[in-house]
Amino acid sequence: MSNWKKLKLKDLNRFLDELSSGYELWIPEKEKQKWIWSIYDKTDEVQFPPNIIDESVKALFFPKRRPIAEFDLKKKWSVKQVETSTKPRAIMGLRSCDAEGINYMDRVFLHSGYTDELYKGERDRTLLIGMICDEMGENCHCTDRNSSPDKTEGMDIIFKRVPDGFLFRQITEKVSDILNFGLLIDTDEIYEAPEWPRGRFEVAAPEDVLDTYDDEFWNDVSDICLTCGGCTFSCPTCLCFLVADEKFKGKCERVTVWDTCQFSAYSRMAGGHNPRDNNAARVRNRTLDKFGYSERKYGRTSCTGCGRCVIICPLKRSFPYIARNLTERIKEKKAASQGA
Amino acid sequence: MKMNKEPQILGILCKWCSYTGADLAGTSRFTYPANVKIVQVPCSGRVDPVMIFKAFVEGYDGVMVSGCHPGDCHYGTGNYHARRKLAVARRLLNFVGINYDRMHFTWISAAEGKKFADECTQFTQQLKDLADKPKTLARKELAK
Amino acid sequence: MARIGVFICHCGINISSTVDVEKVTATVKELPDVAFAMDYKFMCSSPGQNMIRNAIREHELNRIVVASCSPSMHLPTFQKALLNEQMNPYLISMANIREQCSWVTKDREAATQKALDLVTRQIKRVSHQDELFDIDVELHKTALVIGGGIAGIQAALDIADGDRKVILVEKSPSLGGKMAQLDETFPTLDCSQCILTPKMVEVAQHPNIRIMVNSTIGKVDGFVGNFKVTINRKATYVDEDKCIGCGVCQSKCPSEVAPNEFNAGLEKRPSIYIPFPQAVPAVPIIDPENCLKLTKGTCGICEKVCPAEAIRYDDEPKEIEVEVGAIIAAIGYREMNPSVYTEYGGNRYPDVITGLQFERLVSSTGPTGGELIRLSDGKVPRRIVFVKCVGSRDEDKGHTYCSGICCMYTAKHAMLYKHHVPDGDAYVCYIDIRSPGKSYDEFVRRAIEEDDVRYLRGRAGRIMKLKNGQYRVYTEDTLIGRPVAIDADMVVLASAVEPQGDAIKLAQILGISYDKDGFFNEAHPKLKPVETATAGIFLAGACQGPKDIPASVQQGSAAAAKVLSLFARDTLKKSARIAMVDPSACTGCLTCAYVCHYSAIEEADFGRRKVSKVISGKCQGCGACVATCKGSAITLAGFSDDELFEEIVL
Amino acid sequence: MPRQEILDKIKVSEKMFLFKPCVGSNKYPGIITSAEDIFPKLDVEIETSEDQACCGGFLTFTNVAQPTSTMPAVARNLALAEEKGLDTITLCNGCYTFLTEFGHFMNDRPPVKGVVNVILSMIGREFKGSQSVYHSIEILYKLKDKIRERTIRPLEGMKFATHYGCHYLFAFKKTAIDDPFMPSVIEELVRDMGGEIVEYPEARSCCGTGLTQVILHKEEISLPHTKTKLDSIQSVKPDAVIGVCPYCIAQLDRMQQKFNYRKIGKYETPVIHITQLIGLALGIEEKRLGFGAHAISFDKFMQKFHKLEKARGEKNG
Amino acid sequence: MKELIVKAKELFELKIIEVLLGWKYDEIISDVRPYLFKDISEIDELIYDRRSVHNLTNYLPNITKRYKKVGIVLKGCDGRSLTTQIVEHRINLNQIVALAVGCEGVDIDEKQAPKCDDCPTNISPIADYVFGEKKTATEPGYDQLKKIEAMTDPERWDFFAVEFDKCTRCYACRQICPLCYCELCIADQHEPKWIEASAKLSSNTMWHLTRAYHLAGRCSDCGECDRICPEDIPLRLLNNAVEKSVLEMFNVRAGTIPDELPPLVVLAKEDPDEILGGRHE
Repeated sequence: MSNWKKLKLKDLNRFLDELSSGYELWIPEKEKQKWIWSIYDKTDEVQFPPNIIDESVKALFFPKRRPIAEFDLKKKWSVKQVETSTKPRAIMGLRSCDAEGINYMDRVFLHSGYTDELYKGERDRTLLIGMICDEMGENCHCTDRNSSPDKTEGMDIIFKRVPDGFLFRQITEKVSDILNFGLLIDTDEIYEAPEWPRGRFEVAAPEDVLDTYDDEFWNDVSDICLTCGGCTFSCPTCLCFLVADEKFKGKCERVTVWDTCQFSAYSRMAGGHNPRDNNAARVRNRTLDKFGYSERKYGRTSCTGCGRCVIICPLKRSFPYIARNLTERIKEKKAASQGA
Repeated sequence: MKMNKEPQILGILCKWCSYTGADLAGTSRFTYPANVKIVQVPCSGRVDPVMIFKAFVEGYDGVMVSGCHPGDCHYGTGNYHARRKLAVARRLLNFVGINYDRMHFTWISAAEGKKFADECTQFTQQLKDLADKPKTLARKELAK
Repeated sequence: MARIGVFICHCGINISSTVDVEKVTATVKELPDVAFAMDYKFMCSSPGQNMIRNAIREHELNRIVVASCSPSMHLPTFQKALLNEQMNPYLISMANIREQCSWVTKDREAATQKALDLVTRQIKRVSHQDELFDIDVELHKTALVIGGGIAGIQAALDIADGDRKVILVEKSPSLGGKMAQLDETFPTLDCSQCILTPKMVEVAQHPNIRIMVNSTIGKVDGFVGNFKVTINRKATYVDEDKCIGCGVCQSKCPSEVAPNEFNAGLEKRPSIYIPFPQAVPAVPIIDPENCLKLTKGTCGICEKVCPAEAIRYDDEPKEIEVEVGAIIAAIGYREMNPSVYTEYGGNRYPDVITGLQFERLVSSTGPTGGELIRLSDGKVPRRIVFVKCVGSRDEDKGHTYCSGICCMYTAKHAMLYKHHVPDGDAYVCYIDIRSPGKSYDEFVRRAIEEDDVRYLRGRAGRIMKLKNGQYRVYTEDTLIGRPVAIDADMVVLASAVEPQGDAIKLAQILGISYDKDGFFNEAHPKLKPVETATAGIFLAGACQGPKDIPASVQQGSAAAAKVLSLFARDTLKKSARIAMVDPSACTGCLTCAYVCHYSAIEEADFGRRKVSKVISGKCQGCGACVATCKGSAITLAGFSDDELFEEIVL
Repeated sequence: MPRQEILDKIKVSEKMFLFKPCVGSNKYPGIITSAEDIFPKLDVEIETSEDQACCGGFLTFTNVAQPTSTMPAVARNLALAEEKGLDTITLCNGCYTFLTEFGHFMNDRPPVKGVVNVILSMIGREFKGSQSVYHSIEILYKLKDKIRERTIRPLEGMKFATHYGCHYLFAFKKTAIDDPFMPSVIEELVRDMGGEIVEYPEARSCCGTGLTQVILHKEEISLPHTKTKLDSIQSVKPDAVIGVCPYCIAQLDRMQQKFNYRKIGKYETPVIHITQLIGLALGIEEKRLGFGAHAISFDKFMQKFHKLEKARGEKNG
Repeated sequence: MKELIVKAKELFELKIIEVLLGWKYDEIISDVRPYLFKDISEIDELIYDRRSVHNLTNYLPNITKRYKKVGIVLKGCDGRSLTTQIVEHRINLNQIVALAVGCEGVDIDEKQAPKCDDCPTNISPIADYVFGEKKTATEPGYDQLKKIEAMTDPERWDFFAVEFDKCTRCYACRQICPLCYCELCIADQHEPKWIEASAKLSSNTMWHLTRAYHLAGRCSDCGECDRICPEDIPLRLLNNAVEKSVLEMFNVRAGTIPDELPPLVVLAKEDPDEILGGRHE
């Protein structure tokens, strides 16, 4: 008897019904060729994509528009903080790359000196039920980011699709009850990790990456980049936001809204000076952040290898490719210097 | 738009002709609906259609822009430029469903107090007649 | 952070009668940034202003909102109050709750709501207003006077005597205007030309005055202190410098076809002519429509007879550019053509003439040499009827206004007639007699009592030509309430005063406003009678509204005084409300330059790229560029996007 | 409004509705018969209706009825033409003014129109206000070229005075094509037909009929007025007076007779309607002109006319 | 496009251009993509065919900063963008060598792009060398547009409300538009906040109206915004609506005539006042 438990395919919906009785349950749903996150509703038949969900799970903890305070324009001193709901929530079917993303957000919002209360609230009420990908997608490269589809770090429960159902295993002690649903039966089946393909988008060591700051390379790669920021919005670990006061449904709110370093306005200063006033600088900034600064700050690259940036990029020339070219470039330079 | 509620009107008036005309309406005690909120601009040429878009988004039922009669612009040509801009904006708004009649562009000289009062009254009525049309852009937030 | 003081005015009961001022005050107290709010009977009064000043001191206010009348009325007043507290005058904003709220709204509830709304907008606006500083600009101390009538002459002389240069532009070949056509003037009956011509000569000889006759205004650019004016001088075909004004040419000219303008069309004039003997300058001009040489290429007599060889058939129109600091418009009026009054014959009856024609008819320089006869048959009119208000006070066919001068000149005409034909009888058909003014009414009385002119109160209904060549005037004596018919030998229509035909065109060139009839608008009907809404442009005489000679002269002098006080300074304060480009936000597309009416936008360098830049001296602050800039790189001080945004968005 | 503008508004269609004036039908049938004859000759088909009633003016004049109750009468008449889809030609200033003015009145005031239509609905009619009303003189003036071409009995040598009538010139500013004080339409028409016009001072003054209305019968004011007018006419000795309003014609014609009876002067100037004159010129048979119905005899007039005609005939061989 | 390649090589050889903006086939994404040719050796990869949908002029401002002489392959619509860019001083014409191709229409996922049905000129108005045939201009059909115009006001609003609501404000439409080049886009400004930053119906509406209006008389209908929008908002509808009214009112097709000012900055005293009132069908 293994430490896995088995859920029969036919019982899936009942299992989910049980689950959604106690939790606000989020699962992947297909909408117009795109996989997005949506709240489980008993009527729809449930599917899990073979690999990544197009919409990153980031939005569930750190929405694009997030009210942080309310106030009234017609009153003096009327500012109120926004409370998060405490209703327990379960996100089912997220992947190791999503989990990696969440781990990264934890580092940023919880463990880097300042604690983001709103994020903490969302995090605390959430149970993460991860899924091991069936196979890696054409743009997946978690394996090159010292992770893999079956990595469980950050998840509370993990499950795997098998021909006649699902195998479940508990990771953390956050909850125990779920696995004791009558539906989950003991089984001898276990999951053997396959040999995941790797080496698709290798990237050089952070210090080498950071060395390329002044390289002509950046101009070349940025020639045809639109700096549309699609990559940053889809990225699970791009967490930049701006703060604005807005009227919404009659209320005046202070909100955080996703921002992106790919827009020139992002780095524009009050006086009008803009240290990153060209595409090259912006592209470089993001690459260096993903493969350099984040390593330096958190000891781990912030690229989870999900490949969403490639999917969304209008020119299909997004960061993994840039990273790869960069790595080649670095190799050449190294060779050249040794040659000399 | 509920009929019992007075439609909210934003009046953007040029300082030299129309705003003075509005003052004249006051001095001559021509009454008109109280729902017209007047904003002064130096010249109708200063009116950026973005203001008008914003006004509708902010929930005004109608926008009225007025400047000096063509040829009389205090700044020579401001109102000609305004005419082109507003004409385009007007048709764009109508295209997304804000009826033409929710925008009223007119020329009112400093001597036409009566005209100003009448325009306001008629425009208010006109907006009431549009009751069934979508009120403003920000009618209902569908956002999640 | 803004500390706003709100001051709400009752304006006696003008505001408080419909607006619940106390309620408004109480409500705005609660608004963010409002540090102080109060209401008072008369904010503009000196106690009111002191309250503002005290509040500024006590509550350390740094923004002020005054809710009262229209800013065009009292903004300067309150700005002074700020200045006295060493506060920047642009940190105030006014909510117009009188003209645009209390006076136009009946329902108290609604009015209060609206007032509250208006004040709130200004409160939100004012915290976005910044300190602004007026700009100094040089000015050209030369004045341009348009129109050589009595008003223009007076203005020109006064300015010239104040030792400033004047350019006097006149459309016709000579100075003098209407006054030169008059015979005698009321109420003193002294000879018009005897008092006018000396002034004309004085102008002609004044070292500071440059006369430009036969000229009109083509184009006006720039702004107060720095106007660029294009003057179009039409071809006269006579060399002013050579001509000695002997007049041989006109006595010899064979083609007498065109109506004599100076004699109100009562006779013909030669095609080369000096308009009248005392003309200034006494230089003839050729009328190209009728000159045989210029039309058919024949004749050429004047060239032969001219002793000074001053005739130039090849003369061309000229454009002259001048730079002036101030402009006075004094283009006067024209007499309405009564042709629409078909009931009075519509110009078909030779002996039914207008007031101005009568002036010429009795004038010693007129076509008859001052002897009063019927032009149809040369008989002396035994009975004459004067019909008043032809075209005045008549919505149907004429103008709504009262021409003001007809009552007086008709009385004068009646007297003149009686002096020419003592045994004839004169009737005047009038609606009212309007004779305000020093010894005016006495003058009318004299006409009635001493010269027994018969005044019939009633509007003439119809004039009918009889077989015997007389004219039957149907009218009514409303005082006895009976219809009356008078058979007269001559009828004089007191034709209305109306704006010059090209008045509106000039107004548009100058960029000043005009009323529905075409008279130029003064800046304020009571307090700024000679200024226009456009700084540096002033009005004198009948172009601003019907006037008699004394009034025109007064206004001429008044305008001159305004110009002199303007010229007393060496630099001009120019409003700080002009556009500014933020180079860091400017993309340098220069579309703003395309829309700028004053070409006040030029290209400048900013780091690696080109951006646009506003020439502050030229900018007038219309904001066309601001509305055109997609990136909002241009700000119009005083009407910036933030300020308007705060006013629009609630 | 400038004459040309008004002229442009008037449109002559192939078929039009002829509105018969009461005075015409019961005093001067010639006016109607000649009208019925000349319009076809000018390519305008004429339709009349037996159902037509009094134009409604009479009711108002005589104060027997308020305008509001006169409206239905007017509306009914207009409805007749509307049902046929025709524009109306009136021969009488009265009909013209009242049909037009009340027509406009109702069109401008939906409530009134509503009430009127309620009443009309009882007799199964409805007033839409879709058709226009013109005075015969306006239509004829528009047709003056045709009239000139088709004149077969020119009026050369005949002298005419004109009388327009106040209700055409003054009553209704909106439409009268002539300046009230210097009208010239009749003159132009007459000249086109070869006739000669004589001016007389009182030309523009009223015929006086207004005060001899059935109810307020003020002869003492009316007659002197008519007399001055007639005297003024006599003084220039026209062969006939041309009018466009049967009502005026009746007054000018019959008062001459009255004065003759009362021995206050001797008057013998025939008064005829423009349609009759045109009828004469276009050569419709003389009895259809109905000169017989006039109080002042046409014998002299016709004799002179025939004589001149004969002379011309001989001259032309 | 043999002669295109030949000409390109020649230009490189004669040093007339330093770089060439064109398309090349990218096996990784197995599709054609924009590419900046920096060397004559690469030119053989230059491709122009129905897959060359991208509007390359968008890259010019950046590239002209770094290279003196830039060659560019232009379709008709791209050329129109270029004219406007030049009038608005984005680019100095002397730096550009325009290789205009006679466009036969382009495909978006195997179907002819809708913009090509409304195309007034298949050859760039600015052209140093022309390859291919000039087609006679056809009046735009605007079929899709007409459908919307036929709706009632509430229907139209409901339609757009749904579309606008989808917008996530990623500004891809702005970034890819060759004529959206403001140093600080009005949507990024804070004082005042005409267009609120977050994605919600009201602010999205503001954004799309403003975007469409700012393109009035400038948009060359290259359809890039429409193609790239991740939420498939029909942006071309808005552009065309404006384009159509500008055409009807001022009789201007943006960018078709070199050196012609954008209609909204032209001083037009003769415009009839009717354009401000009354419907315009």
